[in-house]
Parts: sequence; C-alpha cells; structure tokens
Amino acid sequence: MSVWLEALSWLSMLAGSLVLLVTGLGVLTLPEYYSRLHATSITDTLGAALVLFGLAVQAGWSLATAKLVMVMLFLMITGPAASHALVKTAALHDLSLPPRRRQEDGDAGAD
Amino acid sequence: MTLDPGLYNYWIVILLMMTGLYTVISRGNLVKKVIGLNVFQVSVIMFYVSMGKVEGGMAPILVEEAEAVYSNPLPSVLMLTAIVVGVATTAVALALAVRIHEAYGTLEEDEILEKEYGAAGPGAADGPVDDHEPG
Amino acid sequence: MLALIDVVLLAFLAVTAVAIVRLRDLFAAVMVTGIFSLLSAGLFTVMDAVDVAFTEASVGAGISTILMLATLAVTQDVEKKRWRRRFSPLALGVVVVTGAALVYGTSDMPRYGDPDAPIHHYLAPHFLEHTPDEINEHIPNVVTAVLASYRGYDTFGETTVIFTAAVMVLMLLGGAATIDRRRPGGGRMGANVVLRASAKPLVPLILLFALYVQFHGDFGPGGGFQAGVIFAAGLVLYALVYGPDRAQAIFTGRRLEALVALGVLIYGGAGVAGIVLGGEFLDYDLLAADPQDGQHRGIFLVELGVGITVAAVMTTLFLLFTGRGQPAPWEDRVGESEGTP
Amino acid sequence: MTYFTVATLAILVSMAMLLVRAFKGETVYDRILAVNSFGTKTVLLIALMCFMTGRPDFIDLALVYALMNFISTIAVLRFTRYHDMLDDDDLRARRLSAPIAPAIEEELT
Repeated sequence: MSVWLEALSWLSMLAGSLVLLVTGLGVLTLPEYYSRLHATSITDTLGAALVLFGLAVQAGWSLATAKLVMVMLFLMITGPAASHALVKTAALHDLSLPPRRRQEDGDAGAD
Repeated sequence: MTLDPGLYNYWIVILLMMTGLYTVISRGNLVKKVIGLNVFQVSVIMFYVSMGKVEGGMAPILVEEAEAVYSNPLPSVLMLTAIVVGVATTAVALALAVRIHEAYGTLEEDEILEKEYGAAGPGAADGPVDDHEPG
Repeated sequence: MLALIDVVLLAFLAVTAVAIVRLRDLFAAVMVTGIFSLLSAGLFTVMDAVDVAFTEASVGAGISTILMLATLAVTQDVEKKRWRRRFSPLALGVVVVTGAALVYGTSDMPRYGDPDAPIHHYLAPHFLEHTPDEINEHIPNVVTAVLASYRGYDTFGETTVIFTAAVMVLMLLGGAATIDRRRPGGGRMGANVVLRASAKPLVPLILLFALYVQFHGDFGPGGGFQAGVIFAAGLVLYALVYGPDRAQAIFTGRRLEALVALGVLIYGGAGVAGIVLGGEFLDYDLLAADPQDGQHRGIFLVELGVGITVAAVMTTLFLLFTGRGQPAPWEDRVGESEGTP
Repeated sequence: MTYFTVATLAILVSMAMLLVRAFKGETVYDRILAVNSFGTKTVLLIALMCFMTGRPDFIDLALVYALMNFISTIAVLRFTRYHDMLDDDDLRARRLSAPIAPAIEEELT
C-alpha cells in the first residue's frame, strides 16, 4: 500500500475517532434531549462513515470493501431516519420543550 | 484458593448469573422476572462461549493456512440453538404474562395473590376465592 | 488489544446488568436490555463465536426486545413498589452465598483461553480435522457442519422446541383479546413519510440479505437460525411502518402457521429420507451418489427447514403480540395519509 | 499504537459515556437515543475487530447489527405510549410535563 493511502486511512480513522468522542461527550454533557439528539445524529453518521472509510482503504479492492460500503450506505439511510423518528416521536408524545424556552415563560426547568 | 486474573471472564459470568437470579427471586413483577431470566440465560451462554475460546485462535471457519489455530466450535453450536430456543420460550412466558394481565389486571405477584386469595394471602383462606372480576 | 476489549466490554456488561435490576421503569429496563444484548454479542465476536454473535445480534437485540416492548404495551410498564420491602435481605443472602460458592469453584477451572483445557481435547479436534473429509471439503464453517450434520438430531430437537413454543403462544394469544383495549404499536409514527421512504427500499434488501445469510452459511457465519430471524425482522420492519394488516396481506396467519409446520417437516423429511434410502435417521451420506454431495444436500435441506420454521415462528410471534387489542383510532387513517408530509 | 487501537479506544470511551446517559435517562427518549447511538458504536467496533483478527469477511456481522439496531429503534418508538395513567408521580415527572406544543398539534391533524 502506498504511503498516501496509508496516510489517508490514518487521517480518516483519526478524524472518525475524534468525532465519535464528540458524540459521547455531547450526549453526556448537553442539557436536554433535543440538543443531545442534535449531538448524536450528525456525529454518528459522520463518525461511522469516516471510520468505515478508513477501514475500506485498508482493505483495498475486495469483497470486504463492498460489504463495508454496504454497511456505510445502510448507516447513512437508517441513521438520519432514526434521528428523525426520535425527534418526531418525542414531539408527538409531548416531551417538554427545552428548558430555556420554558424559562422565558417564568417556569424553571425540570432539570 | 488463588485468584488468577485469567478467570476474570468467569467472575463476570457469575456476577451476571447472580444478578439474574436476584431479579427473579426478589422482584414481584412478572415481566421483570422474565428480564432477569434473560440476564441469567446470557450469563450461561457467556460461560460456554468463554470456555470455547482458545488463545490466539480464530473463529472456527476453516482457512487455507495449515497451522491455523481455531477456537472450539462445539460451544458455538450448542449456544446458537440455545439463543433461538431461549427467545421462543421467552415468548411463551410473555404470552402467559399478557393473559395473566388480562385476567387479573396486574402483573404484580402480590396483587395477583391478593386477588386470588384475599388480602390475607395464600394459606389464610381454605382455597381461592372466586369473586375476582376478570380485567 | 482484543483482551482489552474483552475486559472493558465485560465490565460494561456487569454494570448494565445491575442497572437492569435497579430500573423500575420497565420500558427503560427493556431498552437497557437491548444494550445488554449488543454488548454480549460484541463479546461473542471477541471470543471467536461469530455464529453465536450473529444469532444474539438478530435475536437478542432485535426480536426479543420487540416482543418485550409489545408485551409492555398491552400490559403495564412500570414496576410497582412492593408492599413488602423492595430490598430483600433473604434474596440477597442467597445470591451472595451462591455467588461466593461459584467463585470458589472457578479456582479449579482452566484460565480463559487455555489451549490445554479439557474441553478442547474431546470432540472439538475431531470436528475441526475431519469436517473436510467426513462432511464436505467445500463447507469451511465447522459450526454449520456440526450443527446440521454431526449434531443434526439435537438441532432437530431444538427446531421442534421452537415449533412447540409457537403452538403454545398461538393457543395463549391466538383468540380474541378478552378485554377491550388499543392495539399496541399503532402509534402515530405509522404515517410518517420519512420512515416509510427509508423503510421501503430497506425491506427488500433485508429479505435479500436474509437469503444470503441462509445460503452462505456453509462458507461464512450464518445459517438457518440467523437467516430466519433476519427474514422475520424484515417483515417486522414492514409491519411496524405500514401496519400489521398490510404485512398480513401475503403472510396471513394461516399461511404462517403452515410454514411453521413445513420447516419442521422438511427437516424431518430429510431425516426420514435417510431411512428410506437404507441408512439411519438423518444420515445424509445416501442422499446423493457421492457421500460428500449427499452431506451437502442434507445440510442444505436441514438449514432450509430451520430457516423456514424460525422465520415463520418469529413473524407469528410478533403478529400475535401486536394483534392483541383494537386498532387505535388513528390507524384507519394510515392508508389515506400516505404521501402527505 | 495502530489506528485500530486509537479508533477502538475512542469507541470504548464513547460507549462508556453513552452508557451513563442510558442509565441516567431523565426522559425515556434520552435512553432510546443512547441505545441507538450505542448500536452504531457496536457496529463500528465489530467492523474494527474483524480487521484486527484478520478476518474481514465477517463484516456481515456489522451489517446485521446495523439492521437490528434500526429495527429495534423504530419498534421502541412505535411502542412508546402516552402515559396518562402512571400512578407514580416521580416517574411521571421524569417522563413528560408540558402540554402539546400547538404547532406540532396542528401538524399532527
């Protein structure tokens, strides 16, 4: 494998790892549901794509790469769809609005 | 008795097993009991699969290399079927829970016993009182 | 590195199990059970049991969770505080004593991964060495060979157990519900256009993938059990997004029941064929002129039978659990609101 | 130190943080979110492990995980009920409080 491909793989995996860490951090520290959702939905898809791309570069042109591409495609369809469903269901099932909005009405947040 | 860190897997398995057992005997909710049984089941599966692992081995799907080391295929076979049978039996347990809920309106062991025998609990009356309303 | 993953995932697993016991919100407990399954499936991969991981991923994280959620939806989903104390010292005592005894017992066990452990010196070397010459040289997956041929009788028993479980659930839930209530899972997300648009192309892909897993089981991880569950998962996804009634347009209750039995019959038939051809029950050598071809044919038939039964059973179970109750008022609108944002 | 190690460590740390969120919850949706994201992490971990053990043809496994994760998330969302009959104030408060936002109500009907 050429140095350039190696470097590309490295870079992609490192970036992916960083993004995944951001996901965890966001879910853990952000104040309420909708912002946590925002933190995971984007980073999950991006992080997964980056890591899988790094792996695909490692694998070269093989059946494994084809399968990795399948996984990537699958995650790219299902990730956003699941996020959409998550936010929509929460809204339909009356999950309270973000605390900041409620504070404007003079009501302190539950958390 | 020596505590070899190489037995870590088995300790966790025992912890899981005891957690499942504790759930089954201390919780009154029937679905919670089924969940406890599931935890117990996973611990048993984990136990078998841990035993099947060979250091430096690979999955028992043969490759061309002559001196490849493989992990033990037998626990895999046994546990593979056990998982599917496990979900089928879980389904039976859950179906029973659904019917019990339809008959008694609750899944709590205490409340079911109370409806069946009255507030004094089993043993106080001579037999089940037949005055409960289904649903 | 793999050892580190093993240690960390096992620690996660232990924490998750404790969390499951402590959660009184059953809905949350079931969801954490989903994590529990994912973790254990990851561990099975670390421990080289890819076929088990395959099954656990599809059964534990998929079907089992869905069945529990469906049960909670028709019953109650919060565990009540017990009248007696929640904390039970007697139970804890029993558990601690048993656990201590078991930990003491492990001190005599071979350590994890020990190649000299007794378990690796009995039947396993035979299976690993002789699968190419006794079964078929084109079946590298020893797990499939052992499952369908060496231990075919055992697997037949397991398939029958699944069949029996399906019959029992049919007897318990097959009739009409005795109380009036809404059908679970008829939530308002059914008409959601994004879900429909993303599920529509996925369902055929999932079914195709299930067939791949079914027929690729000789070469890689997979086989009838896994394929059956994945096939059922595809139908479940369709039923979740489009409603159970539309899913039942093709797979009606009666047809599914017939399929449940058909799979077991195919398996048993492959066994009886051995007797008819002058051999023993489940003796595949005689199914073709060449014993190796016969083995291949036998394993194919048996896996097919298992796949059909498992797929039909899982779909039936799902439909039985979710079919309990009346359609929700908004479910009637599902058909017409299709295509509206 | 290879990139496998780096990525694996990142995933494990991220998983730990998601676990904390899944246990703490606050709302039931936070848990669903954590479980869903946890599933994605598992898919990546399995893919990495396949490469680490030198059997990249086991990626099928990662595909099954991705699939089941999606289906169970959809199932969880479909089976979430509106809890109007909770007899437990503490749980009710954790689940939901405010009335339906008017804009969403409009969109619904």
